[in-house]
This record gives sequence, C-alpha cells and structure tokens, in this order.
Amino acid sequence: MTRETFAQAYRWMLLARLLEEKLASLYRGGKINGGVFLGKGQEALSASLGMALRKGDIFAPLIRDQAGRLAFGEDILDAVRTYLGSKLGPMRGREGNVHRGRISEGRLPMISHLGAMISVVCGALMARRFKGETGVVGATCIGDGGTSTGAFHEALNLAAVEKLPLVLIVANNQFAYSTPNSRQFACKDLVDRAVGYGIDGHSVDATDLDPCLEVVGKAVERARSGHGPQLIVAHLLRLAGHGEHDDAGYIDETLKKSGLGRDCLQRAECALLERGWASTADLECWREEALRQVEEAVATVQREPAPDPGEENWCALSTPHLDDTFGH
Amino acid sequence: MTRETFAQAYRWMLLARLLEEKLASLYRGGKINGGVFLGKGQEALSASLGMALRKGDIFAPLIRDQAGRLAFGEDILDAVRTYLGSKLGPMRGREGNVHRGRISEGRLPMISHLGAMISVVCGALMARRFKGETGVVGATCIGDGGTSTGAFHEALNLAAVEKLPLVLIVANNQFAYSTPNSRQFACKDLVDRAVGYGIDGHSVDATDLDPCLEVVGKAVERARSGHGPQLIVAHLLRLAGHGEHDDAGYIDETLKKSGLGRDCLQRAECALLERGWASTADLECWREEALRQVEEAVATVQREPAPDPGEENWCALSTPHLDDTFGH
Amino acid sequence: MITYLEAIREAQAKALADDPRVYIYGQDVGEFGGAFKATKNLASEFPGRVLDAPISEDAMVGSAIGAAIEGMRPIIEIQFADFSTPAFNQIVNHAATLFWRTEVACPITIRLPSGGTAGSGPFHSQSMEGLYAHYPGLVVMTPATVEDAYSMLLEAVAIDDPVIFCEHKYLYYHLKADGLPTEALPVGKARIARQGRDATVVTYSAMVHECLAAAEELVVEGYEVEVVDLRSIKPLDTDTVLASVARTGRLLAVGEAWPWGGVTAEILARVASEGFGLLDVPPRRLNAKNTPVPFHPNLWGTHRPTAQTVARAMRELLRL
Amino acid sequence: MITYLEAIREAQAKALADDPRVYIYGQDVGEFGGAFKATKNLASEFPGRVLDAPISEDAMVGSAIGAAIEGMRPIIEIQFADFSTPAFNQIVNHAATLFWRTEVACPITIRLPSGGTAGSGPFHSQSMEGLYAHYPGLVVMTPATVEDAYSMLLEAVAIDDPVIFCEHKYLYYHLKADGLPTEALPVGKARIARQGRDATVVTYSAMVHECLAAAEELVVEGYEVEVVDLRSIKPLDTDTVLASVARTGRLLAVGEAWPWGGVTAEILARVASEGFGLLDVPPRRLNAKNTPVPFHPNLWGTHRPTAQTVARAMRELLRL
Ligand SMILES: Cc1ncc(C[n+]2csc(CCOP(=O)(O)OP(=O)(O)O)c2C)c(N)n1
Ligand SMILES: Cc1ncc(C[n+]2csc(CCOP(=O)(O)OP(=O)(O)O)c2C)c(N)n1
Ligand SMILES: [Mg+2]
Ligand SMILES: [Mg+2]
Repeated sequence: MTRETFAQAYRWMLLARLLEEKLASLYRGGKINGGVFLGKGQEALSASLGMALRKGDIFAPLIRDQAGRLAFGEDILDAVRTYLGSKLGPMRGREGNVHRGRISEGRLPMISHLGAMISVVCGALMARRFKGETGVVGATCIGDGGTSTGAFHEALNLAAVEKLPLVLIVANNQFAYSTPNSRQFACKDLVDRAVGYGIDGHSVDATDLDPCLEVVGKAVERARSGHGPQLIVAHLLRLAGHGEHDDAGYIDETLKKSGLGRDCLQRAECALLERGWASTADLECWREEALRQVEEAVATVQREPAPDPGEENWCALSTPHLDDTFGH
Repeated sequence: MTRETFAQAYRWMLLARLLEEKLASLYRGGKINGGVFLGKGQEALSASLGMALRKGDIFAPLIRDQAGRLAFGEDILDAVRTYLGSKLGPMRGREGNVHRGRISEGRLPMISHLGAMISVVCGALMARRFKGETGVVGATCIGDGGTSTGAFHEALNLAAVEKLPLVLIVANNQFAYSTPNSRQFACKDLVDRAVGYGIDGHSVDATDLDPCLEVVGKAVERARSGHGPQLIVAHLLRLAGHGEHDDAGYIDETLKKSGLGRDCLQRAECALLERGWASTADLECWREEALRQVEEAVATVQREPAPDPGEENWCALSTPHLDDTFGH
Repeated sequence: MITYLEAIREAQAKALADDPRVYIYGQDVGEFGGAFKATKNLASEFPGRVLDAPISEDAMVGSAIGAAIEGMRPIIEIQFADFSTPAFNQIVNHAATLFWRTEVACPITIRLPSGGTAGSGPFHSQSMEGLYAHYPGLVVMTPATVEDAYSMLLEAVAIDDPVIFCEHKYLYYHLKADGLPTEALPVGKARIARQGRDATVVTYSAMVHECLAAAEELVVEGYEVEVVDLRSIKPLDTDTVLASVARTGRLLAVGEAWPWGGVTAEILARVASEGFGLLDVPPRRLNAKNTPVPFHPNLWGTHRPTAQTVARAMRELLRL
Repeated sequence: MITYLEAIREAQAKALADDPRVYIYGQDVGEFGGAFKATKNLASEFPGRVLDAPISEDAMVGSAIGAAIEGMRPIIEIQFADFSTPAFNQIVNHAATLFWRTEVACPITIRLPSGGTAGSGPFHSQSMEGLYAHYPGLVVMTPATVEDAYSMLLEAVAIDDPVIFCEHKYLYYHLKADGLPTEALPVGKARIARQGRDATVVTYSAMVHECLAAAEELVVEGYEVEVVDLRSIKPLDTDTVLASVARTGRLLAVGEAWPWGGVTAEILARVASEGFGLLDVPPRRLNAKNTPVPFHPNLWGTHRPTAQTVARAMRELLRL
C-alpha cells in the first residue's frame, strides 16, 4: 500500500461523505424531490473499486457508490444536478438521485430494478470481446438484498459461462432496507456462492480501507488478466438509513457497536495520522478543499434552470419518425 | 436395499419406459398433437423420488418424470389421456403431454416456464407449516438448463431462508435441448451450488438404481426430519431426443458410450438377475403386465371423446360472475 | 379521519383477524411495517403471519400460488408496482391460468402500489393495470376512494381468483374519509362519482380526482360533466358506462397509463361498438405522454393528465 | 420458393454478412440452428457470431442492451414469445427507457416466435405484441408475409431503437413466396392486402390470411372487403386505416390476442375518435377467446379467430 494510493482513496471517500452530507441537509431542507440514498460507511469499498478501474473500463454503480463514482471520474456536478433536477445535468431532470451516469465515459446509469445492471455490464464486455478489445474490466455493485434476485443469478452465471472480465461487488451491509440477512439468505457467507458459478470469490472487511484497496485491486487485476468473473463480498454496516427518510430504527445497537459498525472514513483518517501519511493540518486542508467543492457545486446548480416541460421532447425513440404520435 | 424396493422401482421404471415407447410410436404415427418428451435414461432417478414420497407429500414433476409420476400414484390413464387430448383426462384437452397433474393428489401440473414450479412447491410447504402440518415433503425436478433461470435461484434461496422441507432434483443429463453443459454453467458440478444457499447437497450417478434409491431416499428423509432443503444433482445422459421430433444428432458418440450413457433400466435388470431377485421369467412376466396396462390404457383412451368446443366453458375465472364477458 | 393508506392497513388487519388462511408476504412488511407502512403493527398483532420476503418477486408470487393451492389466502405486497415485472411470469402465466388448467382456484391478492408521485421517476411511478387486465384469469381492481380501498381489498382477499390490487400511491396520504365503510358496491360495478348531463368522463384510480376537479372547473362555464369511476378495470362495467353515455352523448376516457392500448382504448372500443348510436360526437381519450414517467415534478406534472388538461379535453369535447 | 421461416433465416444471414456489429444470441441458436431452424448454418457461416445462451432470458436481453450500448446490434432469439416474460423487465424497463434516459440508442432486435399452432397449448402460443406496444420506447413489428418477414427483419436490425419482432409460428412453413423482395414499404406503413369497397378489416400477422380467406368467401355473396395488414402495430399506421374506412364506412378489427385491450381496442379507439364521421355503422372487433390458449386442436381452432368466424363477423358488419 502506498501513501499516494491510500491518501487518494481517502480523499475520494471524504469528498463523497461531505457531498452526501450536504445532499442530506438539502433533503431535510425540502430542497430535493424524491429520495436521497447515502453510501455512509461504504466509501472505502466503493472508492477502492473506482480507483482500481481505468479509463475505458465499464462501471455500473449502484445506490451507495458515490465514492466509486467520483474515483472513476464522475464530476461532482453530475451528482448535484441529478439530485436537484437541473436541466443541465446528465439526466436532464428525467431521472433523479442515484439514477445517473454517462455512458460515453463508461458509467452506466442504473435502473431501479435490483440485479438488472449485471447482465448489462456482461453484454458490454461481450461487445468489447467482439471488437477484439482486451484488458478491459466491467464492474458493478449490488447489496445483500440484491443477491436474491433472479437477475443476479442469471447474469453471474452468464458471465461465468462466457468467462467475462466482470467484477461484481456485493456490499453486505447487513440489511436490505429493514430486512436483515437472516431473512435474505441462509448460507454462511455470500462468498460461498462463487464456487457454484465456478468463479473466483473474495471476502473483505469493508470497514477498513487497506484490505479494500488490496482485495478489490487484486480482483480487478485478475479479471483484467483473463481469470474470468470475480465476486467480492464485502462485510460492513450501512451507517445511515436506507434513504434519508428512514431512521433505521431496526438496526440494533450492539450491531452498531460491533466491528461491522466501524466507520471506514474515521479508520482511514486514523491510519493516515498513525502512519505519518498525513498531518492533522493536511486532513483539515483536504476537508476544506472538499467542502469548498461541494458548496461551489451546490451553489452553481441552485442557480440552474429546472427542465421546462414546454421545451421537453416527449419522444422515447431515437428515431423520431418511428414514434407513434397518435393523439399527441 | 431390499429386494422389494428395488424390484418395485424397476417395475415403475419399466412401466414408464414402455408407456413412453408407446407414446413415441403414437407420435410417429401422427396420433399425437404437439410434442412428446421422454424420460428415457432418467427412470431410476425419477422412480426413486416417486417412491420416497408419501401420500400427503407434494410433487411437481417436470418433463422427464414419467417414472416418478407413476410411483407417486399417477394413473397411467392420466398420461395417455393428456397426450391424446381426451376430454376425460385431468386437463380436459386444455393442456397436453407433460403439462398435467392432479392437485388434489399432490401432483402439481407444471407450466412450461422452466424454474417456475420450485417456488410454487415452496409456497405449498409454507401453507402446510401455517396449518401446523409436519413431516411433509415437497419435491420437484429440473434439468441442467433450468438451473440457469432466475426462478430457480429465487426459489431455492427462499426455501433456504424458510428452511422448507423441499427436495429439488437437478437431472444433469448433459444437454438442455442441444446446449451442452459447457454453454450452460461453469462450475465443476452443479452440486457446488448447495453451499451458496446454505443447504444440503447430494450427488448421484443416476444411471444406477441403487444409489438413486439410496441418495434420494436419504435426502427425502432429511427434508422430512427438519434438515431443510435438499439439493440432489444427478449425473446421467438423456437417451432420447429433447422431444420425439429431435434426433439428438448433437450428442457425441463417445458421450453415449461413456459411463453417463448407460441405460439405468438395463442395469437394473441385470442387477435383478445377478442378485437373484428376479428370474428371466419374472422379468418377462412384468414386462407383459406393463405392456398390457399400456395397451389397455391406449385402447381405452382412443375410444374416448375429444373435447367439444361447443360444450367448452370459455371462462378462466372460478368466479363466473366476475368474468369480463364483454363482446362474447 | 382515515387515509387511503390507513384503510389499506385496516382492511389487511381485518382480513387477518377474520380469516386464519390469510397471511402477508412481502419485502419489509414485517416488523418494519412496509415501505409505505401499509402493514404497520400487523406483524406484532398477528405473529407469524406477516413475513419479510427476500428481494425475489418471482418466488414471492410463485410461493403465494403454492400456498393458495393448499388453501391459504396470501396477500403479496410488491414494494412498487414497477417491481412486479420480475413476477410477471408467475402472475400472468401461472396464477392467471391455474383455475382454467386445473379447476383449482388461486385466491391470491397482489398489492401493487401504483401510479406517479412527484420526484419518483420512471421506475417508481408506473400504472400497470392495463397489462394485467389483458390476461384472462385475473381480476384487476383500481380503487379511487378511501372507502373502496378498504372494501375492495377485503373483497380481493375473499375472491377465489387472483386479484391485482392497484392502489395509488398519490392517494395514500392525500385522501381522507370520515371512517371506514360498512357496505360497498360489489366488485364489477362502476360508480357515478359525479352526476352530469353534458358529457361522460370515464376514469379510475387517482385520475378520478383530477376529473372531478376538472368537472368542478367547468361548472362556472355552465357544463355539468358526469364522472364514472370504474373501480375495477377487469371486469369493466360496460353497462354503467353505456348508460351514462346514453344520457350525455359525449365520452372522454382518462387514464394515467401510456397512450397505446390500456384502459382508455378498451373503453372507447366498447362504447364505439356497443354504444355507437349513443354518441353525439366522436369519443376522446386522454392519457399520460408516450415516454417513461419523468423524475422532475415539472415534467411529471405535464406527463400525467391533471385537472387542467382534463378540463381542456372536456371543453374540446363539449364544443364539438 | 422460400418460406416465411427461410426468409427470417436469410434476413439474419444478410444482416450478419453486411454488418460486423450484428450477432445472434439465444438458446440453441448455434450449431443446432435454433428450435425452429431460423438460424440454420449461421453459426458455421459466421463463426463466433451466433452463440448459444443459457436458459436465462433476463440476462440474455440485459446483455444485448449492454452490447448495444457498446455499438453492437444484437439479435436475440427467444425460443417462444411466451418465454419473454422472464425478460419482460429488461425489455420494458431497460431497453425501452435507455434512449430517453441517456440519449444513447439501444439498437437491439428481439425475435419472438409468436402465436398459436395446433397442439401447442397455453405456454407456446401467445401473442404478446399488444403488451410490448403499450410501452413507450419500443417498435413492434408483426409481419404477415414472407416478403415482410425478410425486409422488416432487416429493417429491425438497422433501426437504432429496440424492436420487438413478432414472427408468427403458424406461418413458418405454411407460407411461401417466389423469392426475396428487393424493396419494401417502410416500417410504419400499413399495406392494403386486398382492396374492397364494402368494409375494412384491419388486422396483422397470421390473421391477415384468415381475413383474406374470409374476404374471398364473401365475394360470392357480392361483397368486396378491404383488408389492411398493419405490418407494424407500433407505430400503427392510423392514416391508412382511416383512409380505408373513409372508402368503406365499415370497420372490423381482427386479432389473435385476448379481447381485453390490445391491438383491436387501439384500432377501434383511434378510428372512433379520429374517424367517427367516416363510420356508417358501429365498428366491431374479433379476438381470441378470453381464456388461455387451449392445447387440443378442436379447442384451439375455436379459441382463435378463423376465416369462418371472421367471415361471420364480416357478414354481421355488412348487414348492419
Ligand atoms: C427488483 C426490485 N425489488 C424491490 C426493489 C425495492 N428496493 C430498493 S432498494 C431495496 C433494498 C436493497 O437492499 P440491498 O440490496 O441490501 O442494498 P442496500 O440498500 O443495503 O445497499 C429494495 C427492496 C427494487 N429496487 N428492485
Ligand atoms: C424460461 C424458459 N425458457 C425456455 C424454455 C424452452 N425450453 C423448454 S425445455 C428446454 C431445455 C431444457 O433443458 P434442461 O433444463 O436441461 O432439461 P432437459 O430437457 O434436459 O430434461 C428449453 C430451452 C422454457 N421452457 N422456459
Ligand atoms: Mg444491504
Ligand atoms: Mg438437460
């Protein structure tokens, strides 16, 4: 682990955390339509993935991947604009919150249906293979709950059959909304699924940035070098509600106080100081820099126009002359 | 293994084989509408399951389960009537071939969509639990191809979470229609999936009746005694086409000549003779008895009326007054 | 005062209390009480009968079919109607065909929190009733009032056939009534939500309220518009629709779903073929726009029909 | 002579030959050539571009979307239209919304072997075109002739949007033509399959042939019935339908799908609202019966509209 990598990861984590705290406060202030979904506690995992990917790779983030999105190149403005519904955002007000991406930059925008992005990443990787491209990786994330979908199974099996360079991270944050692991699956550890697909499986303590960087980095490398799909199961706790409307009262205090409940950001901060990789002044400065970015982005977006229904092109086809416009 | 059990299983296998041979010949003679799907080579496995189940259990057979159906109490007439489209059959001409059952007797009629029956059996078992019934088992079968469906995954996981007394047999007959295992999954053995669901897994050589009776019997017993879902993966070869329209030209000769290609019925016959559990005269007599049953059933059904569209009740609801009959 | 959402909760509480065969299965419906709190406290009031499901809509509905076969009366909560797509196969090919194939009924109720609300976007806003109504073997309910939410859900559980219960999320908190009804129209009967002589508007679910508001708007212009609330779209009460059109001579069908096909097409087709002579002017319809449901409230408010656009359509119809 | 099925094979061969971005993915489509042989020899003619898929319709369509995003033009063969239900979510929520959400087109073609044949039963006979047409963002083709099977499939692959290609299994072997067409009507244009002055029958896919046969039957009775073949049901060529009704004053819409909603409802709704004055008598429709599709040929032949029942409906319409 180099200082550079660790510090860089920390800074993405920090930026994600501060951005999300700001979004949460805007939500509480009634400035955001729809839900707000935080990746609090999942930043180390997500940032590690974003950093392990390269330009030209494919990434389909899920709801708790703000850190990974940033590390893989998402402009903070994309996030703020999508949440605030700016017409200038990548989704132009048509979609909100976490349902954003820029396909041209390799970030696929999720649909809400859990599990659905995995096979799409598989297909993108098949396309790269058809085109003769090698050394590319496609990554996507899902929660413990999402592993129960048929879509998860079909896609992972397809990836295994095609031996695609897919990295699938399962963030087992102990809950799917309010539903605990005990009502979601019955195996000891979700990583036990890997053998059933004939693919590599990796476990990681995602409250700790070191193993995240290492395990995720290694898995991405293995996928890139032709070892087929990589399943990473990360253990952690969601340190927020399912969304900001949810107080997560169903999460037990003992669980919060357990090893799973440790905050990866705080731990990384301590590590930076302990290892002498950063001083408190550095930390303070990074925080201010991140805060400034967040505040600037929000200030910018708040002055931007909302989408105008009168200007909206009410057409779902890219071939307008094939649109069935009867009665419009 | 007792003589009685083995011989009884053999006789169900034999009856199934002869019945299906007759159906195939009727098909070739143009007497059957739609497809004919044989369980040739899978009789040992299927009969073992049918015999391990008790009255009061639930069984959702799939396409290659003629032997198990008979062993679990299906009247041979049900099969012939459904194939020939008799109005007097359990499906009254509305459904054909393998899409039959009698729910009141615990045999659920399959829909065609692979994987769909598993969760239905789960629900039936949940109902038994709600009603306080214990000691019941629910069983269903699927092929190697069917394991790739999302439905398979969702249902098996649900069964595991609810710790239901489900027995799921995967008959890996090496092909899904023309598609070989290599294009269907990438794990070494489908039984490797069990650990990922946190359930018991069993392997069995299904060309051999002895281990079938033993492994299936044990799994059913374990399910019955509260050990949760049991996954049995059986290894064998389909000794027929996908359906009788298919010459299975894609099955390699070497595979046919391998251990997987052995005919379980012949092997059981040899074992009966070797062990002195039956004489050639016994075998001849059983065969004639089975043939007689088949011929009688076919002769009976051939005299039965086809469904009359004029008498048909064109209503899909059990509550006729709620039927939307506009324009009828 | 009781809300539409509370009425749904009360109906489930009553169904659980009255009939031991009833149980509820869905994501987060247990202790948590459901994403919308439609099962609040039911898990503790009815221990063991309100169960959290894994995120497996296909298996949830499949299991309900199996339980129904064994005599239970499951209520399945799909967290949003949009998430019924993974369960589509079990609903349309299994539940809907079971009785026809086997003579064994399939008394399951599938609750679909349906329709748009501001900021929900394309995957938490859909109106799928027309898709389910296309299939033989399903009953499709679309209650527009607190009273109907309550009494129709009770009926849904009582009916021996699979019922797709489309409850509208927009009405959950907005809509209030003084209390729960003790009697109700039978399923299959539409309701005249507002009497009028000049035109008939046929609609259902949340759009009933947009249409009523539009009708009020037109009063000052001298028009009395009759509003028919279908209540269930399958069976669809063609007689009540035709009788209303017979009185008014004019028809507008309004729905929140997409314009191709669906409820409004079915209404116009029925009236055109069976009530052609009753129509003084061409019938019309008003649907959502032909795109996914947009996230931003500005766009959403234009995508769906509203009192304003309904009133405009009514005016056009009345001036023909 | 070339059959409808061979035309589909030829179109795929041409698409593969002309465009390196095209590939085919589906169960048994490789060496085996597909359950219906629609991809016969293509795997060996185009090595590595015709791939067997696992029994995973959801993932098959999902993967096609991903490949399309990356510039490929996948053709997905679903073994029977009925088995598109597990892929329903990826089709209607992902493929259909992609362009609208992202401005990136989704050029995938999903081939659905559709419709009934004798002895196929409820799960190998369905006509799902109306369901897909309900969703914004999809093009739905329903070719009725050998020529259209060929040219429309080529167009489907060329179009930048997702196309649901409903090819009718009943026509696979029955229908033959002298050769492949070199030109064709553009997608979105209906075809007058038979000219007539007395009534208009609007239909599509296999029902075109039942309607043509019925029209012939009526000639001896002195009637000339015009038959409009929609070719694609979305977009639906309302202009051609209205122009025909303008000439005949009478409308019958015929479809093989179920009676609630679907294509025939949409046709009647459009003509009633936009062509009301053109109609001399109430428009009518004829659909399959409101039950699952039965297995037995006797029942199946009564469940679907046939030349005979179409002729009866025409007579009723003509005598009004
Ligand atoms: C198919 C489907 N069903 C239901 C939902 C509703 N839903 C959204 S998030 C969520 C919980 C997800 O839990 P998990 O996968 O563990 O991810 P986490 O929120 O914990 O990160 C549910 C049920 C959905 N999005 N998709
Ligand atoms: C969801 C779904 N997709 C496709 C089919 C079409 N189909 C019927 S049988 C079959 C092959 C099944 O193979 P397998 O599961 O191995 O069973 P086997 O026939 O070998 O016993 C296919 C693809 C189907 N029935 N259901
Ligand atoms: Mg989780
Ligand atoms: Mg097989």
